[in-house]
Amino acid sequence: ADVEPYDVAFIIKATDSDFWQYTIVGAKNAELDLKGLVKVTVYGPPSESDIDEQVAILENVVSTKPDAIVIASTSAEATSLVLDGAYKQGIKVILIDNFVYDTEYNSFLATNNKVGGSLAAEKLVESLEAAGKPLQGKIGLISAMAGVPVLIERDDGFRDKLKELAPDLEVLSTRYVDNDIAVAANATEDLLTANPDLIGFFADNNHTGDGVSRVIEERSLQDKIIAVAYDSDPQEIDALRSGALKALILQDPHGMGYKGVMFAFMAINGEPLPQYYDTGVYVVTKENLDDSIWILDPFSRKKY
Amino acid sequence: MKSNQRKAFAERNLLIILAVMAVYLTIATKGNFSSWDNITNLIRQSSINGVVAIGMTLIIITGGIDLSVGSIVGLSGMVYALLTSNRGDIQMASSLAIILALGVSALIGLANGVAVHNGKVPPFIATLGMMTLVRGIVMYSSSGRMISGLPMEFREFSVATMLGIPALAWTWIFLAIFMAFVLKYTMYGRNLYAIGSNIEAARLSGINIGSNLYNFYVTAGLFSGIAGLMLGTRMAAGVPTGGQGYELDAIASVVIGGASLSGGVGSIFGTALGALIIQTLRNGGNLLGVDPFIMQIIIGAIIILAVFFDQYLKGRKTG
Amino acid sequence: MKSNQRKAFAERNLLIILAVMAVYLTIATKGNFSSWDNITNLIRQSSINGVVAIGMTLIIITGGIDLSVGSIVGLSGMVYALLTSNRGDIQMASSLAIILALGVSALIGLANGVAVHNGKVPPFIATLGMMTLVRGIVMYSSSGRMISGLPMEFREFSVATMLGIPALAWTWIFLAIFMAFVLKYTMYGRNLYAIGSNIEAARLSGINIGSNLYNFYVTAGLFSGIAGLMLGTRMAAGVPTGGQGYELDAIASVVIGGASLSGGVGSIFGTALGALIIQTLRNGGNLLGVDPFIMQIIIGAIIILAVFFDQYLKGRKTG
Amino acid sequence: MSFGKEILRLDNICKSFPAVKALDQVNLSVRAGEVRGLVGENGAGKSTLIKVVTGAYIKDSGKMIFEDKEVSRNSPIISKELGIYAVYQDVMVAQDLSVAENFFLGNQPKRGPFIDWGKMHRESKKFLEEIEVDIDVKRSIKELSAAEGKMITIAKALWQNPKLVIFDEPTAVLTRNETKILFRIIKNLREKGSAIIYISHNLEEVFDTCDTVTVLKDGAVVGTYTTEELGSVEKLIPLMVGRAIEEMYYKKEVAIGQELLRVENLSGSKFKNITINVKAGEILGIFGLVGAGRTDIARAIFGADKFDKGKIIANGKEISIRKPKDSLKSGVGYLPEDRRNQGTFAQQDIEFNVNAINLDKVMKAGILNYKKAYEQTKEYVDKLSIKIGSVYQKVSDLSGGNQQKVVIARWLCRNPDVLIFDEPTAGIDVGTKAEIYRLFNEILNQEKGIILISSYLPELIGLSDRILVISNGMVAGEVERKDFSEEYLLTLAMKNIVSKEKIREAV
Ligand SMILES: Nc1ncnc2c1ncn2[C@@H]1O[C@H](COP(=O)(O)OP(=O)(O)OP(=O)(O)O)[C@@H](O)[C@H]1O
Ligand SMILES: Nc1ncnc2c1ncn2[C@@H]1O[C@H](COP(=O)(O)OP(=O)(O)OP(=O)(O)O)[C@@H](O)[C@H]1O
Ligand SMILES: O[C@@H]1[C@@H](O)[C@H](O)OC[C@H]1O
Ligand SMILES: [Mg+2]
Ligand SMILES: [Mg+2]
Repeated sequence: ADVEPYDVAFIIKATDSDFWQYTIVGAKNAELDLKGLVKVTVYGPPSESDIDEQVAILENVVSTKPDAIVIASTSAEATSLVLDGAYKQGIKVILIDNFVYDTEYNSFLATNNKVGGSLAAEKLVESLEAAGKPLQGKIGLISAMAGVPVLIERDDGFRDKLKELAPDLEVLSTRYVDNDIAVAANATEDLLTANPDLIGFFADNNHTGDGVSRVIEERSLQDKIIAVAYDSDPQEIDALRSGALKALILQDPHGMGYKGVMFAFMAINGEPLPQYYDTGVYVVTKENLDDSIWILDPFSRKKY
Repeated sequence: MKSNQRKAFAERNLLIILAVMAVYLTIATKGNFSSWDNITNLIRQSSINGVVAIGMTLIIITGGIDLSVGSIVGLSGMVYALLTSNRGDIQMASSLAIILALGVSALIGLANGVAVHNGKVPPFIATLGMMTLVRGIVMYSSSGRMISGLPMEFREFSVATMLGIPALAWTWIFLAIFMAFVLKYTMYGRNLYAIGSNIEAARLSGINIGSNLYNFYVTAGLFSGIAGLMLGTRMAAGVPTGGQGYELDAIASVVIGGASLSGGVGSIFGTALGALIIQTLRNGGNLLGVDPFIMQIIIGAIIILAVFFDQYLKGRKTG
Repeated sequence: MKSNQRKAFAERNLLIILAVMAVYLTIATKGNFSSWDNITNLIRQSSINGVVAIGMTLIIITGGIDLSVGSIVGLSGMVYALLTSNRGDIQMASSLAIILALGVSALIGLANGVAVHNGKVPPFIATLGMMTLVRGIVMYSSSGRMISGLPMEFREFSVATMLGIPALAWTWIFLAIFMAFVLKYTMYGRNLYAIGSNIEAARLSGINIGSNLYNFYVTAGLFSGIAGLMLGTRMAAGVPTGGQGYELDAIASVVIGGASLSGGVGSIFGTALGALIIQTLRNGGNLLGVDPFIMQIIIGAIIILAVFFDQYLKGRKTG
Repeated sequence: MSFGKEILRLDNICKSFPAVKALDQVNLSVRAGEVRGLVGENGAGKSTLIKVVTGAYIKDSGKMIFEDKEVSRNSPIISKELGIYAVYQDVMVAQDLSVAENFFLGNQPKRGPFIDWGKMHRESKKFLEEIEVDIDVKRSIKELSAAEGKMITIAKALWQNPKLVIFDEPTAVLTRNETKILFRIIKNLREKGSAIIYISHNLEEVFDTCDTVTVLKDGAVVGTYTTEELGSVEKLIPLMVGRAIEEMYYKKEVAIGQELLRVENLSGSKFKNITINVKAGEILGIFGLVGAGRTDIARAIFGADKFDKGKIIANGKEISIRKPKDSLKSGVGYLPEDRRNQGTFAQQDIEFNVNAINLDKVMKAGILNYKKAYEQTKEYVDKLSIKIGSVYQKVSDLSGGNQQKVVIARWLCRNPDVLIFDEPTAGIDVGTKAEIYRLFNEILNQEKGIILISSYLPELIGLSDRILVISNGMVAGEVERKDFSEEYLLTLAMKNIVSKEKIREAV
């Protein structure tokens, strides 16, 4: 261990959510497994809306000349020029979670969010059928924030698939809630008030899932309202257990972090890498909940 | 016109605006809006911002502004969650955790007061710095993760009712009446208006500016802390981003409620109406199911129009 | 003492604060901080907020505040993107699109001015409403999606340099010097300070309040529009959430730069230093690789301390 | 004369500001039952001295002894507890609070821990009635005039019954009637054994009211005298200004020329059918009791307020005036009576303030020439002997009188055809008053006209060619110079007033 470890910069979209903390667990686990061969430094703006700040972070990181950058870019183009410049300087570039156009890179690891969204639709329809409900009525769609590409992909995937599977279900116009659980809960209540024939919800990330499930729990609507949500956090897991949520659509943030760092190490050593690596989408329901803790709560895999 | 009458009158305009909105929404939603269910929802939904806005009213009457309220909301909820969660190391009695959460919130308020009074840092900057700093503490203490597993009785408070009205709403109503009384009938309240109106005159009248400012900022911190606990029961968890952005809603409520950002003017009742107007816009938008982007455009316009209309009505009578 | 000296003096404190930060960071980063590369990064990173903050300086000197700047930044970039994207229906010449984007931005500024002057809506509320409304327009016009495929020469502006200094930085420097000159040497600037210091005395001095306020708000809109285009080249796309939250950074820059939120006081040079101080904090944190949460706590504390220190130095000389 | 024990003694007090040494080794001693006048030119340090005594400013050096005990640490709270009460030069009231509250500010009556509003209203109302101040105690200060606001702080002095009361320039904004009430209050306080320090530029007033006078010059004490030993105002002036003033209201005979401004049948909410004319080389005085509507008329002519009907003719042409800018263009200027709220740009420097309406003269191609701007400012600073450290000093750091001079300088520099001065010499020292009157002559020599609104009759009588008397919003008469007499003007001023109370004001 007398060799200088390789510097790997790990840049996330934001520091403020469980999801990104999970990727950090993955990255740090990889650092540990590489036994002193790499040093991982984590960077990230406070919130996902700080796109410009992430670009600034990236610029600053490039000027410290790390050996590799693993980045979950908030925007598909804002980071192109800087990343491309970094790549040309010989810094290895690994993209995770979000694609970036117009740059060379060593590998890209991500979830296919369109697929995730359509899986959510499938699960919603299955659960409605299981509950013996006719595929008729209204579905609420609660989205964390307007204008965020990965969320748009999920929502699109969900709407498209649902139309295909259950054309008589009407998806109400999306409610955006500033990624605030309480606001998501308010919107859920209001949609219930306004639409007596509302039978289900799709919440496109963990905070929206928390808001929707909270109202279902508060009002004991587990049997009346069928809800499916994206991502996981302790609240969502509880909700799955209590039946307030029927299914969670999960990505593998730990995998993105772990494999991202591993890929970076491999790239530095000149080993071949796939252009695209699908980190997969997982569906967890009450049935497989207890076997899925590794994916539901990556902190359970924390080694350091 | 007597100034008391004038105040009541100013708030009457807001009542009119609220009433117009309510009538319109009732018609447009075919009665849904004024269902008892929705009205209680509406009050409950307004209650957290409503409580934050009470504290904000004080600070705005001093002529200051408090941007740290949202972070304090987050901190208070997080402190409670960390101390009581059945998944953590410590597991304190709920009541003790509440006291500690409020104590920490009051302390942040005090730090604001010290920065503003002793440090002579303008309130905007002092509380902006505190907003960033406190949010950092919330993130750090929770490692940026949600903390769940809170005591059941705490979580149930969010759905508890009394006489058909949600406990959260009662909390707001009680605090608002209490503070309205304090502002009108105690030295604390009168010193607030005196300092906000003319700090130099207040100082020369022998009012202790420092200790009063501390009081006001501590109170604001305390109210944010209470709101943080209310948010905690509603979210059933400590959330690292909890309360983010709440400062804008609170300030808007206070200003729509008739307060002036240059200080000296403002009332708890006005602020409460301001908070209701804002939430009615959101609630109405959801009930109507309007395209969310169009809704946003309309909300923006109505915020301006509500205040314009209020000013216009006032102007016509006095000008 | 001449007040010119006094002003220079006030800004000297900020320079000292900035210098102390720079020296510390240079040592702590083993010279990385003061590498030419990093310095140009720093200026470029400050430039967008820097330009927004120039417009904000005007509004704050009037005694107002402009919360709509961030949304205008978003709008301007989006208008440009919608008009030029090779994936859209229209595909206009870049220069024409720039003019239209700036025109729209100026128009929003004018609307702010009308609401404030004619509508007598307090600036906070008028621009808060406008912030929501304009963001709604941005979302609506783009269906909440990112619009990419912008002309290459536009995208390359973000990395272009002149004499080794980024074009974005030049834009900021040029605009700042220009406005500093305008404020000091023209009627426009004099009227600004007059209105901000005492609007009634200004009126009685034959200054036309309305048309001047329109001018200031239009200018602020225009600067936000320019910043929106700068952000556009940096994002290489029209981003629906672009510019969100920029108002806080801009206001902080202006106030750290020595302006008073009650109006009448403020300078472009001070604001520029304020913008640099804020960005240096972020830049330094990144270079040091400090834990982001700890960094947030430190940034919050330093914002307060910088202003405290500035006040303290001022107080020592004059008190 | 025999007074009680020594209440306040100051030993070698010094206080400096960045630009000036405001107090230089000041020694002063005041006894119980004594009314001490404090006089001096604008910027002599009177207000600063007061603020040191009340702890609003911290002294640089020297000792303050109150009732035989040294006060080493002072603050408004401490001085209030000691029994010191001050009525400051600038009205210090909380605009948003009611009269009653301002009256009790800092010690509102309570029942238990709660404010007793009823008692507060009752007691303040009763007390104000007793001393014949007629103000609705429930109204907020915002709705009152500056004079009424000041009356509240004055009345408070008597109510609190302090050991030392300081009045800084109290009569500058007061009406005749209110001034009388003030004197009664002072008498009352003296009888109760309070020591009183009384600051004023109205030297007659000082002579009438005070037992002893301390003269301050450039921050240092020139001397303390009994009014008896001085004998007359004329003896006092040279001590203050360093020279005698031969003729205060010196008026050169200027040939009266053509009509410059004519106002016909102007009516507004507070005045009806006002017709006024001013000719070149002429000073038209306007007299009236406070509240008669003189300011309203002036503001309407200037375009600061709207009026209902009437014609304004400048230089023979009817002009349409909707905002101040219009009247400025037509050569009409207006110096407002409320310096603080309508005159100064407090945070800006003196150059800025003087040039606020005179930039055209120092601009070229839209660019300001700072050198010329400086020279233009300096010229008027010298002419009006404005006491400043530098023209780049903030105007709010100047003494009250000097701030007023800055605003006057602004208008003298503008030099419009007709200049309306509303109470221009309020708070200005005698020496400068004489200067300003001389400048009036300069203006008249350039074939310009002046409308002078003043509540100070000697000034009006001394300077005007004609005096128009306004009573209750209507013209009560026009008096030629040969017919000027205080009694006659006062009689006219009361012409349209019916109520007994109002008549009492003038007596
Ligand atoms: N806050 C301040 N900062 C700087 N200089 C000041 C300040 N206050 C007063 N001064 C200066 O101190 C000197 C004394 O001012 P002061 O107000 O005591 O005069 P004054 O005798 O009350 O005059 P006036 O009759 O005009 O009221 C003046 O030169 C003034 O410019
Ligand atoms: N800002 C104000 N708010 C409320 N009332 C006012 C205000 N200014 C003046 N007034 C009242 O309006 C009436 C007319 O005032 P105006 O100033 O025109 O009279 P005036 O003859 O010029 O007297 P003065 O000598 O006080 O200027 C008075 O009763 C006065 O008290
Ligand atoms: O891809 C990420 C997503 O899965 C999570 O919900 O929030 C952040 C996103 O960018
Ligand atoms: Mg004075
Ligand atoms: Mg008047």
